[in-house]
Amino acid sequence: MARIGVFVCHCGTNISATVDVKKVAEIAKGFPGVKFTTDYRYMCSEPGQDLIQKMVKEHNLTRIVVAACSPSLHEKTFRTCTQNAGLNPYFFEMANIREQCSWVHDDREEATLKAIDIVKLAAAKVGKNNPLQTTFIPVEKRVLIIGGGISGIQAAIDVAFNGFETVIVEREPSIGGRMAMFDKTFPTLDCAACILTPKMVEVNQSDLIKLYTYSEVEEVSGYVGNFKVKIRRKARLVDENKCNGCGTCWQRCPVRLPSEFDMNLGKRKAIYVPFPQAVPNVPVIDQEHCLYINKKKCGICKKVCPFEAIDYEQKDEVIEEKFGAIIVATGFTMFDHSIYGEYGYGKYKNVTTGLHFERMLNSSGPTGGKIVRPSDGKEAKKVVFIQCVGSRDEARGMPYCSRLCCMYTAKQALLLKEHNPEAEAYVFYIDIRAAGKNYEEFVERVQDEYGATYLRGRVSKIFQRNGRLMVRGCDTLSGTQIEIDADLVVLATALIARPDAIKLAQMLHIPYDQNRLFTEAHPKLAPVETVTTGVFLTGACQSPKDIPDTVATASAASVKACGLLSHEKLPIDPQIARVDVEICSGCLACQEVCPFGAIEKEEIVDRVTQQKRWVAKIAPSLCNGCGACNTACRPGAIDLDGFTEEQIFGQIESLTADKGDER
Amino acid sequence: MKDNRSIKERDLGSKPAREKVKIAAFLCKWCSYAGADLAGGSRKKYPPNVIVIRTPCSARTNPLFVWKSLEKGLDGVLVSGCHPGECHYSEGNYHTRRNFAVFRKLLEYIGIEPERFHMSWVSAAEGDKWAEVVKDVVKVVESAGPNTYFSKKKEDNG
Amino acid sequence: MVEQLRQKAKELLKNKEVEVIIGYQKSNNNSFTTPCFIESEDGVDRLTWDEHCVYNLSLYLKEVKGKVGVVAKGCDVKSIVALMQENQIERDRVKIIGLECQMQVDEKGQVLEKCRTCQVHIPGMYDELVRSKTSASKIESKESDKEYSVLEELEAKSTSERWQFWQRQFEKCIRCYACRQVCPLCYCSECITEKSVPQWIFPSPSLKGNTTWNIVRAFHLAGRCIDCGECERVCPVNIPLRRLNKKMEKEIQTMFNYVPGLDSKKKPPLVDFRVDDPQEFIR
Amino acid sequence: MMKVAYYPGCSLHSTAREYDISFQLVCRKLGIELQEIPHWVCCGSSPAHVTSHLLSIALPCKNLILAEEMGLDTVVAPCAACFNRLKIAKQEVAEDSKLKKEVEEVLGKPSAGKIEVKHPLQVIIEDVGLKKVEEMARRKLQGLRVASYYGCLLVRPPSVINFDDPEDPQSMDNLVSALGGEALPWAFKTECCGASFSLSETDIVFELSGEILNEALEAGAECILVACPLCQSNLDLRQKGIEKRRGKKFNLPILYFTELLGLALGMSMRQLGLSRHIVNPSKLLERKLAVT
Amino acid sequence: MKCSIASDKFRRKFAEQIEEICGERISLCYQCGKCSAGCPVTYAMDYLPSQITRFAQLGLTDKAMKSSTIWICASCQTCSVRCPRGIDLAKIMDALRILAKRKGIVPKEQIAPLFDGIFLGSIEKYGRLNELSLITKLNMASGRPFKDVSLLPIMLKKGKIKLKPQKSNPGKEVRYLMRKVEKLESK
Repeated sequence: MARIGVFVCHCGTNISATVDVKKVAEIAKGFPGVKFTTDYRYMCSEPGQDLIQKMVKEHNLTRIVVAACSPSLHEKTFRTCTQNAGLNPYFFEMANIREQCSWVHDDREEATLKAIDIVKLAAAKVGKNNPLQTTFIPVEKRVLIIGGGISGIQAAIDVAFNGFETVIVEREPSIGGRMAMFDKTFPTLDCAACILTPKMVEVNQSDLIKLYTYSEVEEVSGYVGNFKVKIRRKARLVDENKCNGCGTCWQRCPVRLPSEFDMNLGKRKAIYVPFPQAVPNVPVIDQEHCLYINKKKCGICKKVCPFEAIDYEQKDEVIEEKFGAIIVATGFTMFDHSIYGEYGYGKYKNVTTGLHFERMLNSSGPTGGKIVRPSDGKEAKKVVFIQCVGSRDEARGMPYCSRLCCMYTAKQALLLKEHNPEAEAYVFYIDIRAAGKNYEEFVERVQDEYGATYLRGRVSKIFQRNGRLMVRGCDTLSGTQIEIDADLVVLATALIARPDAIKLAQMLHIPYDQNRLFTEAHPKLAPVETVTTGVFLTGACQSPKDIPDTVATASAASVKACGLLSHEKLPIDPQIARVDVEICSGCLACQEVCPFGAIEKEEIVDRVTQQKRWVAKIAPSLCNGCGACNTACRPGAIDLDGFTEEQIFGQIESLTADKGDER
Repeated sequence: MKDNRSIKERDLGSKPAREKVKIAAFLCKWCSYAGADLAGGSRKKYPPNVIVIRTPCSARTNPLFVWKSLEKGLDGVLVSGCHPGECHYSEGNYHTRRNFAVFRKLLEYIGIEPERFHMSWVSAAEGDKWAEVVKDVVKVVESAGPNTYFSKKKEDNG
Repeated sequence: MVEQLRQKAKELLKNKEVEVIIGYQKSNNNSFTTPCFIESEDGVDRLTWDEHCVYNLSLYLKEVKGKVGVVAKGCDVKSIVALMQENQIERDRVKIIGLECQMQVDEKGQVLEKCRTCQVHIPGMYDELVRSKTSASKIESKESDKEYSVLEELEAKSTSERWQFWQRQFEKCIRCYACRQVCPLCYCSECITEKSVPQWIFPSPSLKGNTTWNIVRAFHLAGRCIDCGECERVCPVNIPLRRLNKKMEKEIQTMFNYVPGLDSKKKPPLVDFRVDDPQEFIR
Repeated sequence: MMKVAYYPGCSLHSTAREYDISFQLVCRKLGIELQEIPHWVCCGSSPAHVTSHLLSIALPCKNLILAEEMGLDTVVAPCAACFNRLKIAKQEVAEDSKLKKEVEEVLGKPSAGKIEVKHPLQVIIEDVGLKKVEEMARRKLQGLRVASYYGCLLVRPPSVINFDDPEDPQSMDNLVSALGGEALPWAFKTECCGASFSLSETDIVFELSGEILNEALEAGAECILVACPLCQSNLDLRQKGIEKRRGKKFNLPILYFTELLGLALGMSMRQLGLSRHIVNPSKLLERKLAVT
Repeated sequence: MKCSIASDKFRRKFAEQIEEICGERISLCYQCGKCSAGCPVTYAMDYLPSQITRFAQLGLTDKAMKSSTIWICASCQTCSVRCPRGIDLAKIMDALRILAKRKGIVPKEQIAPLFDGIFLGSIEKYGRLNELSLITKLNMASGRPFKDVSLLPIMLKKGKIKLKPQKSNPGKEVRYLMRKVEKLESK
């Protein structure tokens, strides 16, 4: 039988002004199992805590109730105090008689009666508390980074700098991501390649960073400290170890295809590296279009390769590796503007997007840095930029602001003028959002120094007349409708989540919002964490971010990951669910409701019948202790430590045992 | 909350003073419990009839706890959790919502006054709302009076 | 039909597709039928089929190990689907000999209430199907035979009238648990009522304990009960249990558009949710 | 044989007789029986919805009830404005229980809910099918260059109309292609002709319809195909005036799609009432299709 | 001209009135201007359609209702189809016209409202539209007696208009219906 001690706090006068603490302590003496009660001015103070420890020894107490403030304030304090008194820290309950009693009631008698009930509730519960042990799990000291854009690259460099091994899994043949496609970056107009390429090289040369390009994460199991990850390494048909990137193969390949990296404005071969500075500098064979793979003809690349690196027989390979933490850096994709009939359903060749324009600006890009009309390759002199295409559009696009279009549009208008001072730039905008450092100044320069014409209003229709684009917009500031005939239209399309984001979220058990963007654990105080311990977010997979913000979150996420890895072992909260396999009938309703994938099907041999049967099994490190599984379990085979059925029943009963007695 | 609205519209203030009702409230610790704490922090006053049982998530509250509370003689029960989409465990409150959508129908069908069971979404920021919810719930439960389901026949002690 | 049924059973046993077949046989002393378990080809002549075959034989599926064949009406197949949904039987272990039924009758020869509104006279899932010459689906249903008409009378009553009604019913309960034993979905190896720490349900017959037992059972079957009506049939004190289960079925169908026992791939409604589920009852 | 209720609307009994005639003929040929709703009333068209919302819903509902009382499940309305008003009324009543009650109070009857409202184009594309039309065609359109003009009300708002695309509709274009004509891509398919201002603010009609004619001509059209009596009237009747103002000759016949379909099905210009057009289409049709 | 913004309460009431009539919420508009950009008749309006919504948001009811814009709107729904906030602006224009008519502040120079009245008068009388009577009455009322007269002969010749009203006359039923509507709305 538990020997309960009840300690009632005055909290100065915070409690004692409305609650008769002496009476509470007095009446609590009569509760089942209570052997000692007292009141004290400040229980949480050092003398208060000393008092508890002293009384435990003196009265041989085995359970503690402190009636004071909310457990969100001092539960931890008193658990430690209980432990210091030589008891299991979970042999403690807090009775909240301040926030939920003395502060919300005026009538002293009523408040005192309620406080008595609250203490009774806690005493009923604490008597049935189980001793819980915090368990520890070892930590695999490696970090997986999913995505090799600027975000993943920065995170890898930071993790490696802290001395931990990391693996980047990148879907494309090269790391570099979207940033590798850009020409210059706002507001400083640094050349994107000049600042990105050294980082790519650093990643490639680091002993602590392993690169799996042309690879995808297929399956994630396990939990913080012990993630098991299956990675599919797609067949490149080129041996990475033999190839030295001399380029003979792709120079000789006869197949010419539109280059995805160049937004289909330029060409690539069937064996190719996406761009000259690719890391690793190893080509990949496009199996869909390779003549040898499809028709058993050609085979030139194999013939000309001086290192015998071409291997047509190579197959996909699935490897499994272990990690302690995962950083998600999968980035974004662009909204498809072809849903807008009024903008021509994507049918007009000269209606392009910011990324197309970026490739055209790039001097090593498909047009050699010339701004042309894709329809006929002639120089584009009059360019209309349209912002918020798919952003801030609840009806057909995304409700949110994509956050960086204002800036890159301004940059593109500026670069257009730099490339050709004769060119005209018109920018249709709704609001200019230039809240970064030196951003507003930059936009001002574009308008003032470079003379880009800013028109405040959304474009309603683009159509073609005699080979020119007619842009029908509006300038709400002057109150006029405006029609511009343009050579080229550049749409600032929304940044959106990747189409397979949900699949990844489900694999990692991380939540996502209605826009399929991954959700952080707390929007302010845990911005790079997720609710799944050990999984962190960085970059635009979480919300549209520009390069500085992306790099900042990458560093933040890597610090968080390294923090985890700096521990040899990690504690897990013992207040989690457990299954009584004797009772479990294996319906696995619990598995359906578990938001963390913590429940698995396990085959056991029945103790009585000696036959095999299925039961539910809980992975302690994945369980977060929500209790949804308890409710779903009909025979009551699952219980939740810290909130057991017995405890809750005890609480209900304590409220009704003497119903009306006090009155 | 169709049933309760009709009750609210009645003038409860004119009812004669009767025995004080006791109500158990199952609150999730992340939103509603924190909301109740906030109500305290901002000194919102409300009637003392509601005693809180803290749970990790509203999904921990088995509908049958509600029945056990009524069976054991409590006059009313309130279950409260995070607003949909704000669950700390991402989807627990969606399960709670379904469970109770069904269970309240069972209670009503079996003959339990709808006035005795209540549910609310109260976030950690909604101290005011918590106070309002308690005031409302107490009023409505009072209108149903004390629980007498089994009091006339005392044939077991279960 | 009986011949066809025996033929199919024979083939299954002959081809070693199943080790045992669960079916109906004529009972010795009256027109009624009882379950039978047939393990060899020559036993198949015991199999019978007529309007008196009311038992839901899926009840035995979990007990019988190995490859098993079962004779099942449309309603029985619904419980097999539900059992599959809940991991209790594997589809490849069970061969279903589906029967197109012609409305089953009770001891007095009256067509069962559940049959009059049945939508699955032809089973929704089967390996073999025995068709009937007189299809029940052609029998016209009356206006009063609407799916949930059985509930209307009670639903129209006031709350306190309903309380009194059910209290009178539960008062009768002797806690024999026949309802549980006959229910194909009450398959738990240990029932919550047997749990003593904590004690959910006061074990001996008493109004309070009986009420709790019936509420717990109704809720545990919510969204799962396929309305085979066996519980009500076996209740020795005639508690109208179908009216409890049917009510849950109705509410769940209205709120979540879910009917149990139709799709083994679907999640049962109480372990599932939609972001836009009804919540007008929540403050 | 398909049987549908027919709601001609005011225009088809007056300014758009040839639409009425050609639609009825085409239906007979395609095996569709049209039954005109007895005692139908005006749908309220443009003035009702700017005067009283309830009236603008009650008038079409009156007609829907009359149609439902005929025991048919579909009503076809060839005028795009009528079609639009009938569809909107049906949807608003279905979604707004308060409005439903008011409408029922006004009409003294339960509002119709089941009957489906269709435009002739929908009937031909969805119910008859282009394949059948193509098989039945006796005359090819011989590459006739057609700009299909849909106007605003036939496809908007898409959430209510739920037929074809609101920005770049294709149904008439597909019909033209199926019959062997050349369906021209152009950007003014759903630009407004100024329909409701035909009599009040005629200057607006001159401007808007002028743009449409101009754009069609630039796209290379020999004629414009329409599916609405108001579009037809604005583009046809006002064409001379537009030419005068713009100082540019268009001479573009404005044909109902039912007329072109009728010709393809083997009917004569006279049968179809083509002589009623202001811009005479006979020269073009004789030259291109060798019809009389 | 200085213009003071209406009080919060007034603005809310006005917004509710509009919502009551047409079910659209003007507060959703964030003034991107796409409606104005696509509107085919802005050239003939005194204010852009988006400005009308702004007036309504600010409670500048007179400015909105006395504008030519609401009468020039052709109800083509281009704005409604493209609005990124899903606002059916065409319906808001309708609502403003209805409100203006109720308040009796219809500008004299606008012909559209005259047209509406005569059109409804025609169907009140005949149950269906009599175009000839509509044209003549409108021309008289708008002081343009000879407008479109030159078209009459050809229209008569081509059978586009008839001198006699049609045989079927469901006017009685329309009148009954209109009375009922008026009665309900006056409540």
